Amino acid sequence: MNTLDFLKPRSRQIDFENFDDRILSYVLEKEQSFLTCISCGGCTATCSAGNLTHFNIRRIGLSLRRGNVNELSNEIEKCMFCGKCTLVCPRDINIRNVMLLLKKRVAQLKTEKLF
Amino acid sequence: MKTLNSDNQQLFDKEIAGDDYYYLRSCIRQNFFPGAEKVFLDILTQKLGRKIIDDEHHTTCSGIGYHTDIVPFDTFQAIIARQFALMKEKGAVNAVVSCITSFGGYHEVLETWKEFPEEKRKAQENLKKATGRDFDVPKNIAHACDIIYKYRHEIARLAPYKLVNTHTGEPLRVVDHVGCHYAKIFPDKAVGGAEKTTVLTAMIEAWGGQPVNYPERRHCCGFGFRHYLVKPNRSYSISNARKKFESMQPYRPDLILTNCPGCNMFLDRWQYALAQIEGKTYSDDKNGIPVLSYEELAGLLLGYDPWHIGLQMHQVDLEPLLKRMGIAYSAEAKYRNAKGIPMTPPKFTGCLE
Amino acid sequence: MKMVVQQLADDVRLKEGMNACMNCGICTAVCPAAEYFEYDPRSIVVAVQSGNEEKIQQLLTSDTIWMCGQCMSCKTRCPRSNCPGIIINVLRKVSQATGAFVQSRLGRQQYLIMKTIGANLLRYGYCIHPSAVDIQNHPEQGPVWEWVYSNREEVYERLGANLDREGPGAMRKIATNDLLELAVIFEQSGGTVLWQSIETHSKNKAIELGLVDSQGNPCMDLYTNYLLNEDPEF
Amino acid sequence: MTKKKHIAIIGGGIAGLEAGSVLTRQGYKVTIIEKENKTGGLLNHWSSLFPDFSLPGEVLARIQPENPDLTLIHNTCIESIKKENGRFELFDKRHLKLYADALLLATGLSVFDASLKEEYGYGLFINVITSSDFERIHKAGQKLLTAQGDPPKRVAIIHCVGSRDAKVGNGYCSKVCCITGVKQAIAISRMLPECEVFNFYMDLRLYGSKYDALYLEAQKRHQIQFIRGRLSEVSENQDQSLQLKAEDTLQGRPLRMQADMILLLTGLEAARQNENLCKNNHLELDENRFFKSENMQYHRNCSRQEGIFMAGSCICPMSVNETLDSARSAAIEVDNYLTQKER
Repeated sequence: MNTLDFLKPRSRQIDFENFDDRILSYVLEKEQSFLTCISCGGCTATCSAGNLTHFNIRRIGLSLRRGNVNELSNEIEKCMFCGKCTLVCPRDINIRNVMLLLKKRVAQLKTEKLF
Repeated sequence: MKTLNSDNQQLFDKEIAGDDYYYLRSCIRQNFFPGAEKVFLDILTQKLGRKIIDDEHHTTCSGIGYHTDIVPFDTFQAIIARQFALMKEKGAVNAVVSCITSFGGYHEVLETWKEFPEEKRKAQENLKKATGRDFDVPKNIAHACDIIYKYRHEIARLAPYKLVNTHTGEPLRVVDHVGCHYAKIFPDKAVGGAEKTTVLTAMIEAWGGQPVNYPERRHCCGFGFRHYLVKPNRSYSISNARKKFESMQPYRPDLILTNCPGCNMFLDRWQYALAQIEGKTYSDDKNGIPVLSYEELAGLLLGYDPWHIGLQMHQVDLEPLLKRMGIAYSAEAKYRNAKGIPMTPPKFTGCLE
Repeated sequence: MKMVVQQLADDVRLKEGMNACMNCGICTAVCPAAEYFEYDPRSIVVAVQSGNEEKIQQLLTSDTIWMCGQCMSCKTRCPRSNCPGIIINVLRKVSQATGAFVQSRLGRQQYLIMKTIGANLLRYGYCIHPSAVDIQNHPEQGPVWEWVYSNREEVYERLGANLDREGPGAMRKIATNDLLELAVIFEQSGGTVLWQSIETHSKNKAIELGLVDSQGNPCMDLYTNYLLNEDPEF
Repeated sequence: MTKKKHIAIIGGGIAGLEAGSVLTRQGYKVTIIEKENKTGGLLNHWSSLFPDFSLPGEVLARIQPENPDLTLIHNTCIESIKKENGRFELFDKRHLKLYADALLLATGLSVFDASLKEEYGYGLFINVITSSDFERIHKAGQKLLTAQGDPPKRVAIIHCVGSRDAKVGNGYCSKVCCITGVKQAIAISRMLPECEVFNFYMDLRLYGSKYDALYLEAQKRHQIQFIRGRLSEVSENQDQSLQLKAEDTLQGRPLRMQADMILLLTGLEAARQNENLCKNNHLELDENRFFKSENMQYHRNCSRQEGIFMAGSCICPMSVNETLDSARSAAIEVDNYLTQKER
């Protein structure tokens, strides 16, 4: 009924039951160290790309863990893979590798037209 | 399953005045369900033999304006002070409030006055200057549902009907929705408190029904004040209502019982709108889950004619529920005017044609 | 002009509504608005708590503060007894007093609300009146309401209501004298000042948007239409 | 030789026992008054200790004091204290009267009643349990099972239940729950390797030696997930599983999760009897209802009443090792007091 077209019911709640782990499981399989992230933001603070854009590695890590895959595919393009994040990580996570794997997996899903 | 029942009453044993009330009407209730306010007054005076003043001089409390921020707090306080002044002039000390937002508002103002007496002085001064009136703080403020709650057993004794499926003999499964401003702002002003509000479940139990808990019981109906009132914002409202319907659907409730005028209307209308948008209802039929307020339900059980108390104003048709409860009614009297002349009925009732 | 931080602090409701926040997110967790909008009451409280003039200015001109639906679910849960919903009221008040509200799409809608709910208030003595719930603007009300709306004299009469008539009862006509008292209360207690502020800033915004008549005066019909059709970002 | 001085200790938990053991070795006569029929206090109910998963029994075995100068009185609760001529008189309900030259309070603490936090549904929803319930299950060697008898596939552990919460009147941090949450998460994961475990926290206050290592182990080896956000409400689904709502505060988005079980990390409160003990003397409680120290930096074990001392978690929530340290330092304060009085 077109008179009700202005109504668009939706929710932006993180729903754990509809968790998209297609990227996370790929990353964790190859980079176990990502498990130990404590979201301290050290990576974001030192990030060169983040100094110039809204790119935020800590948030990417969280999006990865919450399965927000759509957000990830756009954001990862901004990373320059300089590796400074890995140097400062207090939990010694190879963050650069996490980002590389993320980018790889996104490309893979795109070729398979799963995005 | 353990249901929410009246077991933690002692924690929130709120004082509800027993007689000699002053009625404060609700903008939304009068507008959408005028029969509900009428039957409330009738039950109180005719069935229960209590006294209540229905004063023509009181106005809106302006709560909707206050919560959409076009009425300043000072003005809100002064308007509420005027209602109190009218009470004083009539010698009334027990306010009965029909609207949930008014109820929350009256308490917000009173709590503010307790903590900041200068605010009360300001309201006194504003009212005096504007109208020459003086006021006293009422002794007791109850929501109209508190009164029905207080006399629920008496109503059960007087009622020819029960919340029972007459075909199966089983109690009807009733979900409740408590208006946010009844319990969430001041939990100690609500029967049962904010988390396990029992004001409606106790009525359901007393009247033979089975109260059914559901995960989103405490979620807002979605009114959102400015979100419903401005047309392009209404998606907020319907989104939150949908969340509730989805949550209650698996429990297959026979009825939704509400205590808030706005919620009563929204839970009725949004079922229709959602059905039109998504092509589905949350009941087993095309009608939707019936929605009643506590006054309407009390009236029905006490044997009032459903069309005299305005149940034909609901979009979700009440007839299937009336049949289930074995309530005698005349289908053809539904759409008649006061003179008994038939009117053209609505295009359709329920959620889907 | 007072700093906005001071204007916020002057409102008694801020003292009521805000103790120190510990950023736990219990408010956002149950917030119906957070579920629908990019909205986070927790971060608003944190911004107000920071006392940072610039941050608060930003809030006053943003859509964010207009997203709260005033259900006050946040109040029940806060472990520090804060009430983010009331803090929002204070922010909105200052936003309207300073004119910041016209800088956001949702803020500008205050003009619409003033012209509907506000007008109802002083005209009828009610926030809502059946004649104001018209079918065109309320298609979601459905066919039964359409029937009520189109036959309201008869329908209300049958239910013992007293629509637009003198004496007590539902939807009765509020007596002229009572309406007058309401209007004087508005005048006396700051309601009128607020409306003037909304009116003036909205008119200026209309001019800024080029929504003017042939004499260059703001055309508020065009402005209303503009507000109702502004593209929602959500 | 002068007659041995007598010290009364209220509370036979580990603080009272350890202090009693030290004091008798120093040559005093000690009477410990315990309200239960068994000493050891709360430690009797715990299954394992953080951060090393050692057994509470090992601690209890080491501090059971055996000394002819030590008397244990069970099943008695001291209701009031009176000071007369420099000595203390202690009374219980049945008018037991005890004299002492010095008094040591080791009343410990009690666990927050989680049902008071109504929005979490403890006592109403059958699959909501507390950290104490978990210790009991674990200690009995049972497996964690839902009320329906299945191993849970997902457990959410909730921090700060009854701690840092003005709504329930506890404005302070109970200090040991965060690490208990990590410990119990690991215990669940060991018990049920298939089970997903989430911790919902506000701040992770892992203050002790080796605690952070346990956190790392929880993440690395057990894949336990930590979400920063305080639980707002729990609701029960039709199948008695639970729905919870919190904010993922690091993302700034509300989050909804279904869980088979919810484990509430209940906070710790001062023992209720403390209020009685403060009557008719100069003892004072602090704002959190624990005993107030004369000076919280320098004289933590000394009360506001001369001759009355405190040990362990009647001062504030403490871990086991801190409690034992506190008991020993209290013993030194008692000794100092009695020796100085002698001169």
